[in-house]
Amino acid sequence: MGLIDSLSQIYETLNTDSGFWNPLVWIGAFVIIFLIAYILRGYGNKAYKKNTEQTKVFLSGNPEFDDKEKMHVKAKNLYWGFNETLKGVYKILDRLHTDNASDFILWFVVILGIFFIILGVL
Amino acid sequence: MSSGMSKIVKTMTGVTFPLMLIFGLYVILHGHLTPGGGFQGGAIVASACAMVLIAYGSVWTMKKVKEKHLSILESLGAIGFIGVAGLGFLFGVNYFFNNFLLKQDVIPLFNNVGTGASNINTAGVIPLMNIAVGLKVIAGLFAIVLVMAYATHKLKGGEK
Amino acid sequence: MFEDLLTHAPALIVAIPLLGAFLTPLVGKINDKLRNIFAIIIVALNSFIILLLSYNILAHESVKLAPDLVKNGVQTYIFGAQSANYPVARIIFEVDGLNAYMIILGAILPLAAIIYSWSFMKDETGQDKYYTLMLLLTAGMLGMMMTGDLFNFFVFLEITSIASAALIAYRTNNKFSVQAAFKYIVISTIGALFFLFAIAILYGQYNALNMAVLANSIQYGLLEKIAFVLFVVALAMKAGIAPMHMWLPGAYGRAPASVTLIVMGTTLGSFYGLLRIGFTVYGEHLISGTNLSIALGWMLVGLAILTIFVGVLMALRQNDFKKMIGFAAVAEIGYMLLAFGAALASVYQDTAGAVAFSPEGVTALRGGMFHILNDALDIGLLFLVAGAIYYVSKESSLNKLGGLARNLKYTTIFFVIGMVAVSGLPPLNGFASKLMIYQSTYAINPILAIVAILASILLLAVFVKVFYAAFLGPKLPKFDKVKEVPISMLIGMLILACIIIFIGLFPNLVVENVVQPAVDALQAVLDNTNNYIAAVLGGA
Amino acid sequence: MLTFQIPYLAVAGLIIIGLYAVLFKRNLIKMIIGITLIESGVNLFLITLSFREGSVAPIYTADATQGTLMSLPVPQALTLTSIVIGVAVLALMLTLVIHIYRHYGTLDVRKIKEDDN
Repeated sequence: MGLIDSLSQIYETLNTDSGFWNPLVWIGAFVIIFLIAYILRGYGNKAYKKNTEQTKVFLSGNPEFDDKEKMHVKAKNLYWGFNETLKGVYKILDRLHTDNASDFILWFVVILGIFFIILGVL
Repeated sequence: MSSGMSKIVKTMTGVTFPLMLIFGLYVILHGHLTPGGGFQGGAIVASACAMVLIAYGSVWTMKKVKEKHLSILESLGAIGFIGVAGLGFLFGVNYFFNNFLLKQDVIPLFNNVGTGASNINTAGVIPLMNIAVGLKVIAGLFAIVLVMAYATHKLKGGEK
Repeated sequence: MFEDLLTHAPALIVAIPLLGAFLTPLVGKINDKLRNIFAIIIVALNSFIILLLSYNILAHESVKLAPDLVKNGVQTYIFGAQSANYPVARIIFEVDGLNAYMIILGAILPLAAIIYSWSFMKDETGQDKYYTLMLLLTAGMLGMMMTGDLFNFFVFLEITSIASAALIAYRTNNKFSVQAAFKYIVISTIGALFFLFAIAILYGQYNALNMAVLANSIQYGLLEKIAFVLFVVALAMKAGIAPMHMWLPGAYGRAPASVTLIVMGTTLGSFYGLLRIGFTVYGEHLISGTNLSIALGWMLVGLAILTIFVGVLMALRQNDFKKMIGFAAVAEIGYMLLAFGAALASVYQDTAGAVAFSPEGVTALRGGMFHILNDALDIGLLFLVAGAIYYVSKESSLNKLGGLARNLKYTTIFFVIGMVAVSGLPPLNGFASKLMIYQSTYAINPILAIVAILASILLLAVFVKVFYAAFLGPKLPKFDKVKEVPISMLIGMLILACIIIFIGLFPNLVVENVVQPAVDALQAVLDNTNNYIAAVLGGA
Repeated sequence: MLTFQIPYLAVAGLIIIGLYAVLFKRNLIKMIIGITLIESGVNLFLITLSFREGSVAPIYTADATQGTLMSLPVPQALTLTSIVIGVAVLALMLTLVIHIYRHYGTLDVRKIKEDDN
């Protein structure tokens, strides 16, 4: 028995006790789905006109700025809603991340204490 | 700008520097016989150099000794150490850090191990390694002190 | 033919980068290009020897290159006194399945980093020292992953801390990198000192420093408990487990990208130390199916959940690309800890008194172990991409980036590969290991799996944010002149991407042949004769 | 017997004082002093472990015959290694502090933080 025993071992399925995972089968399925989608796409309407309204970016009816910087949604504005909802959590997290070496060591001492207590009891 | 301390300090440094140097080299060479060794002796020599640095000022010393040369010396020391360790592959029982001079008939001079408590050739390659380490420590520690002194000098000297 | 080379391989793997490190400044005096080629040759040679050694240990008996060297899956290399009469006058390097698995990281990461550095570091001063420190860091990392001696482990730990702190502060004109380096050296020194304190306690009790010798004779009294806590917490801080992770994003984020790659290797080396101490040195008492192992397992699971959540939530909030990946790396470490903690909690004692991992526990071990490799590759690739973006734009804040996909074709492809892999989307490697973790933790407690999957989704959201903010969007006028990064950086990324795709496509091949021996080495603690211990005490 | 405990008390004292300095001092140099105090504590602990009652230093001289009780040499070697590492770490930390001072003009952690924001 070698490292690669037979060719079949290369594409064998990964078994995890209640499930399995074989990327090659998955990719095969994906290729088939892609082909079907491509065929369906072939039935689409080809009669659009270039360089007209039809090919322009649709921004919910808003006009497009010439300044490209203004058009790009910046990273800090992404997930605004998520940040807003979890404001309370982030307030705590930000307060903990003081970025101060003494506090890092303080956490180290705290965790040491917790481990001592738990292992001391057991 | 006249750098350094007073004339008295400079003269006394000139008197004591060679003595400290010799003592440091003694500690390096006798590392396998008496307390001490490459690091300790190297630290003594480096502190002698640091004394010169303080007495004469960092600018003067920087002119005499280039940090570049120190780093080459340091590399040579480290290569010497690993080289001696690596020679163990070639001689005797063949392993890394093999003390190949010890009792293995490679060089007959080094065969008499343990006889004569004050001879240098009684511990195989250990004196060689001590010399290599000593070289590295002298160069490394002095380079650290020198660069730090120079950096603080530049800080005071109006860069900020 | 490889017999001689393999006999000395464990020593050579540390010696070659060390020698290279000290030769580099001398070669650098001659010519800059020559020095770069020299560094690449040294690392490539080292990687070759590492892979040979790993192959020789991991491969099945009949295809080993030098079967005589490996006894029961363990190869030992003795420095100093060859006879066992002087147990303290020698240091032993022991390479078993777990070590052989870990040093594969030491083969891949430095190679990619050094090749990447050629162009990435082209305009910086002091490159001689950069290459010296990189090779020193590589040597330290590999030594950490192979040594069988606790004090030697401490020495290598310190070598890596010093070298990596110096490298994190490499761009000294940036005040943030100097600060990050200072914080890193403070926490790693204190961690290492407490580690040394624990070593001293064990030495005072047992008069031994070798892990196998200690494991053979260790009791579980008060002093050993204290030493254990010090070991675990010190290494956990070095491995970046919440709430002691806070140094990690700063250190990862402020270092040059190629440095981060190897610093990450040392972080995983600390994680390896955690496994070695838990499963080998204290294995007999810890992995026992008693209340102790279950409580400890659940405690680790709790820390893991905290680590995952803090990492992911903070990553979502960051606007600095590299810091964001740093927090994502924290979350990934949480996944490993989750797997190992769950495995520990699943240890049980059957009615006959025999101790065993439950089947889910074994899957968790496999998943966690597999995830170590995957995490290093995925996060490493993302860091290299972040470095490439910094290289072309001199900008690490995502707020100022945009539309780079139009100019950086290949880099974008590499980013997408990294993003898909790290957030556990099929078909790349992250999915395979995370699937194993999900399934095993689901069997142990469904809530754990739900948390893990949720965090994985958030991780995808993190990188989609980067993808949108940095790569998509209209072409910004200030990036008009941006060109694709130089070829050496592309090669560095390509190496990692190819391995990611390979592992992604053939997960079973890797799990069965590479991960399984490492898991077996961990499970050996339950056998009557632990090979790791027997290799030192039995022979010689 | 109590005299043998004194070094251990000193170890505990050094480590606790060092930790206090690292945790509560806002000056970077004082933090570094705290770290070196912890290091001294650990080194003292190692050295204390090597001592056996009535032993001499482990050096072979003309006086020390075969039967002389010597203290263990291994912890001393370990301590030496740890001291060497300590020197390197100390030098690196001081270098970084010099750089921090050059950027901020202060060593106070709070002022550095204000400067960042």
